[in-house]
Amino acid sequence: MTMRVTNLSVSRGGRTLLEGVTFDVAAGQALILRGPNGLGKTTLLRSLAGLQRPEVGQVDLAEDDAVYAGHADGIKSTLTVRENITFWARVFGTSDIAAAISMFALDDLVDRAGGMLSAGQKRRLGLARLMVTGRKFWMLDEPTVSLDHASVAQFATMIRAHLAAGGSAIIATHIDLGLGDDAQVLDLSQFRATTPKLHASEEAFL
Amino acid sequence: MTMRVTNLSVSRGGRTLLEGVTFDVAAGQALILRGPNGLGKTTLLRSLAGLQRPEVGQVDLAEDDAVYAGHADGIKSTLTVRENITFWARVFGTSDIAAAISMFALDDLVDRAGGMLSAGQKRRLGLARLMVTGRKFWMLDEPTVSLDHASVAQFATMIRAHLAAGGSAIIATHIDLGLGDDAQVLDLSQFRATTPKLHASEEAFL
Amino acid sequence: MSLWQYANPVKFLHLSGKIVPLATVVSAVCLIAGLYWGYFLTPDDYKQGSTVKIIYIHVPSALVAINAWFMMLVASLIWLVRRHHVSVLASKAASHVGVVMTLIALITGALWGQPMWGTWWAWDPRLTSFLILFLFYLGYIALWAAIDNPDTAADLTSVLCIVGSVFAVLSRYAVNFWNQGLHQGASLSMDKAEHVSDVFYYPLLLSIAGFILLFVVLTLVGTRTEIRQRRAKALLARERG
Amino acid sequence: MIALLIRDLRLAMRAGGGFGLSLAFFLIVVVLVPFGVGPEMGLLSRIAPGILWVGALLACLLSLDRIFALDFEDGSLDLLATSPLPAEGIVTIKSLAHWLTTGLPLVLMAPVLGVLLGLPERGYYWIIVSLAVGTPALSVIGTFGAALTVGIKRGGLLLSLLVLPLYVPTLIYGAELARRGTQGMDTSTPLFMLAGITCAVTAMLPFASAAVLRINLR
Amino acid sequence: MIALLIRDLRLAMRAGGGFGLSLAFFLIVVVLVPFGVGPEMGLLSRIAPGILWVGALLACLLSLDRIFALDFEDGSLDLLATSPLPAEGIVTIKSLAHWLTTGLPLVLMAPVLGVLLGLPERGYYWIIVSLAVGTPALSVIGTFGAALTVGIKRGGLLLSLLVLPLYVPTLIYGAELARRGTQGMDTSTPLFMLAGITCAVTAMLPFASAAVLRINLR
Ligand code: HEM
Ligand SMILES: Nc1ncnc2c1ncn2[C@@H]1O[C@H](COP(=O)(O)OP(=O)(O)OP(=O)(O)O)[C@@H](O)[C@H]1O
Ligand SMILES: Nc1ncnc2c1ncn2[C@@H]1O[C@H](COP(=O)(O)OP(=O)(O)OP(=O)(O)O)[C@@H](O)[C@H]1O
Ligand SMILES: [Mg+2]
Ligand SMILES: [Mg+2]
Repeated sequence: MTMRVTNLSVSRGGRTLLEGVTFDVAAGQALILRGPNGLGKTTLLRSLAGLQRPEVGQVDLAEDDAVYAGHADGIKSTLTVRENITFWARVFGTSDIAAAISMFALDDLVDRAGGMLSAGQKRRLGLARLMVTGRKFWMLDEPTVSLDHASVAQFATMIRAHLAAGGSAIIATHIDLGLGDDAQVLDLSQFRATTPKLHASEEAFL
Repeated sequence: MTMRVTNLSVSRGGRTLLEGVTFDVAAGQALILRGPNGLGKTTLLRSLAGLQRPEVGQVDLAEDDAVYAGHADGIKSTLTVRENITFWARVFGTSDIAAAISMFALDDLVDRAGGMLSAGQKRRLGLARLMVTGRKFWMLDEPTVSLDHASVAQFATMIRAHLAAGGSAIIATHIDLGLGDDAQVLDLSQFRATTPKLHASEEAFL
Repeated sequence: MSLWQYANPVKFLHLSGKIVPLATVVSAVCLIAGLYWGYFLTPDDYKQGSTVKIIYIHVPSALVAINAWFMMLVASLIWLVRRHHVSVLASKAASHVGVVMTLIALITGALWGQPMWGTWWAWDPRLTSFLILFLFYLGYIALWAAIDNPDTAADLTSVLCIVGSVFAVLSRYAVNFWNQGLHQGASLSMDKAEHVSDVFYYPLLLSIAGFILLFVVLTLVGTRTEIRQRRAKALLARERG
Repeated sequence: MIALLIRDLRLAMRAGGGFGLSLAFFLIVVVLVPFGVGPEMGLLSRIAPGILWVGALLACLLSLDRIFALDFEDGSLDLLATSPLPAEGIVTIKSLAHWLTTGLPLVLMAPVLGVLLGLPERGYYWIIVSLAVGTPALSVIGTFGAALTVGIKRGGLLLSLLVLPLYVPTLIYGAELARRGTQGMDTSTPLFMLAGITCAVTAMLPFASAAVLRINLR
Repeated sequence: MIALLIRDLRLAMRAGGGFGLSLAFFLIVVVLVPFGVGPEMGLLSRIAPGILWVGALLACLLSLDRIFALDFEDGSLDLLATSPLPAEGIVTIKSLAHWLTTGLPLVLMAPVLGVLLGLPERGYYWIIVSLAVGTPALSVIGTFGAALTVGIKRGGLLLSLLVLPLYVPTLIYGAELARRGTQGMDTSTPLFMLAGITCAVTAMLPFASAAVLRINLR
């Protein structure tokens, strides 16, 4: 079961950013998206996750296979770490939160309120949440922001485990995750919109 | 004119995190703080910048020499990039914003609203703001988060220029900034609070 | 050769370009004739005195204000069903005209109320439901202004317009139940009891016609500007990307 | 579904969750009015039912933007959108949670505050009835408005402006019911209408809200 | 200083800046009251001055948490604290900006809304006077409350509760002034007291606010 993206072009604020984006990710594969700031990585990931309509082209992916983890971690500062993660587990209809918690060494923080976490701890919680969704395709936007080296390594192992279990991940990042050759790298610069295409609905006016 | 920190201990949420922190930073020097997530880097930096009272020990630094740039960039999403930066320039009584803007290649974004920037562009604006403060001591908390390689390099050059101009910087980061030997590295793990000290005000109850 | 072809912006521009000048002339004629006739060639009302002449502005504007909303409702439905940009942009343009008309009706009404009822404002059903209509217009326009993606804005405002219409009718009943008013009944209704006397009737008809045409003209012009703006944006985007 | 409900309730209960917010605001309005209008009990008790209803409605209006705004800002809403929950489910749960944390407390609080305004004996019963029947409509309608303004930065103002006219019928019948009841007049019509509005709105509007929410999250 | 003022005004003007917020809310209150209380003009015009004052005060109360909360959330306040501006300066500017964007519009809007409540002729003059004299006090006091609750997540509720009692004297004298004026009674005492409160508060309170702000940012 692979995800196939064909000739996709995405736009933000009326401007087309990327066009002709084409790739496919098979089960068990990871794809790393690279590109300078403001190129359109976040926009692309959101379109892949179905949070934004693509201009043209299509994304072949079962609606409820994808999960998106962006710059915001969706952590409630008044809920404890456990409550936060349990909630998402129940929403996605899974149950085993222990694995997720121990994976990111959150064990001794489980009863602390989300608002009392440090930047990196927050991010770790955000990543742990991914594991309880039970989704196959992970769209990760700069997942390792403000993580220390140990945690980055942990993240890599998590990804490997996920791939081994037949999952896939599409990761936009600026740093080297040390995934080695478990992941191909795709440089998005090649897709930067050159001939400025117009938003489909704008076309109608010409 | 150096900054001297002697036997400082900082606490957050009633728990002492670091104790006996001692170092000094001379003009033209940079200090890089390392340590795992949740160790207390942010807390320490805030104390150094005078945004939080240290437990014991003291910080010898002229009140209005320090500027702190934390996880939040203080960008107004409804103001344009130029308005954002001009405001800070005027608050700190400086005038030359051109240098700051061009340093981080914000030139073609100056008229875009702050809310319409990508993660990295926001952060670049946040850093550009440092240059217009005209302060000597920069306390930077994970300044390179979500910056691409080019911008990280830019950041390094900015720091070097700042040091060359007789300024100093204390930077908490997990990645390698490529400052080479312009900067000493201080691993804060050695200062981790061992004997669970109590917040001074708690002591009073014993 | 269906009528829908004019939903194409470009075609619409051509067609409306022809209509507008003609409609302008006609409405101008009607307005001038109607208002002149109304104001100078009719006697003062025996009990209302000359204040009655406000009717030539008040009633038409009120009528237009109300029917503008109906037109918006239809246009919004068309957008939601057939996704024709022109219709939703027309609705947007109409809302601007409508809100002004509502304001005119409110103000002329208030001016009229002072001599007639001895008060600027009364919580009479008609007046109240008009005030509510005014709020609906404001909300609709504000929502348009608040969203930067034009298509999202179109969808949301259309839904608002539909839901709003339902609630507008609802509150009309609510208000009637809440307070029995002192406001005139429908003066255009054909039964003689309600009917305002013919002297006022025909000039009134003229100026109503004039106002309606005026509404058409302004809406068309507004739509054209909206379309042009979108064109300009599109072309610009194509230029710099 | 249940998980979402529980979470929202829990969030509301926690410090700063705004559970008390609406109550406090209700209290404030009712306390301020006598200071503004003057102390004569005769006058106050005449306007008491109306003021109570207006206060409850305002309290409701102000708590609306918490329905989605918080989840939107911290990214939860994106996740919910990609989650298995249907949009209809989300909006229904949200309005239910809103009613439980806002409407219900208001209903229970109203009689207490009625004392401050010298509400006549018979009034207490009718205030409770009218609010109990009316507030669900307020929550559901409010959810629609909130869904419309999701993603608009600080859409609070716009939200209240959009919702205000939608609230009018409910307010009229509700207040009318309370007033007539208090004066011992016949209450069947307003009661019937109010109940009708609540039922109709609860049955229909969630679909509109869901549609709007989808548009906003796409 | 000026830069800060300009920025705050600009922020308020921009979309979603909440400039209209207070006005809209004022309008909402005034429009809702008749629906609640009933349409009789006699009754309405009697309570008009009071309602107008309460409405204005509520509108003010609601806009308070924007004074510092926004700057705190996005980290601007930390920077301002380390900036050369003295805390006294910051709070003064903040309350000035708040008055310009909230109090002033309310003053200008009040007579228009007075029409809806059938405010008697004489009332218009006095409503404007009383609000013009009173609202500055509201802004300054409000800034103090806002400074107290900086850093408390969603401190909105707490803020209103803290400020409410502080507002009572202003409200009493203000509303009294408006009412007496409207009824053509002698207005010297309340006018004098109201002016006194405003002057005193504006002279003293900023120092308290500054102190509190410093404590909160340390
Ligand atoms: C602010 C005050 C007023 C408002 C908002 C107002 C509003 C309206 C509205 C909405 C209509 C309905 C048009 C229609 O549905 O056909 C109308 C018609 C009319 N109004 Fe007023 N009105 C006001 C004051 C007055 C006053 C003071 C008078 C005269 C005593 C007056 C006389 C009429 C008449 C004669 C009509 C024509 C009836 C009809 O065509 O339905 N109005 N006004
Ligand atoms: N608001 C708070 N209240 C109480 N404790 C807190 C609060 N914020 C953070 N902490 C705790 O204080 C400790 C230090 O937090 P701090 O943010 O200084 O860590 P850090 O070194 O900056 O970590 P990171 O590298 O992830 O940013 C952490 O263990 C965290 O759990
Ligand atoms: N809300 C918005 N409205 C309009 N344009 C936006 C908005 N947000 C971002 N943009 C623009 O869209 C472009 C792509 O933004 P995006 O966040 O996808 O970049 P990115 O590749 O994720 O960059 P980064 O690596 O910094 O996160 C940027 O040029 C940005 O200026
Ligand atoms: Mg990004
Ligand atoms: Mg940190």
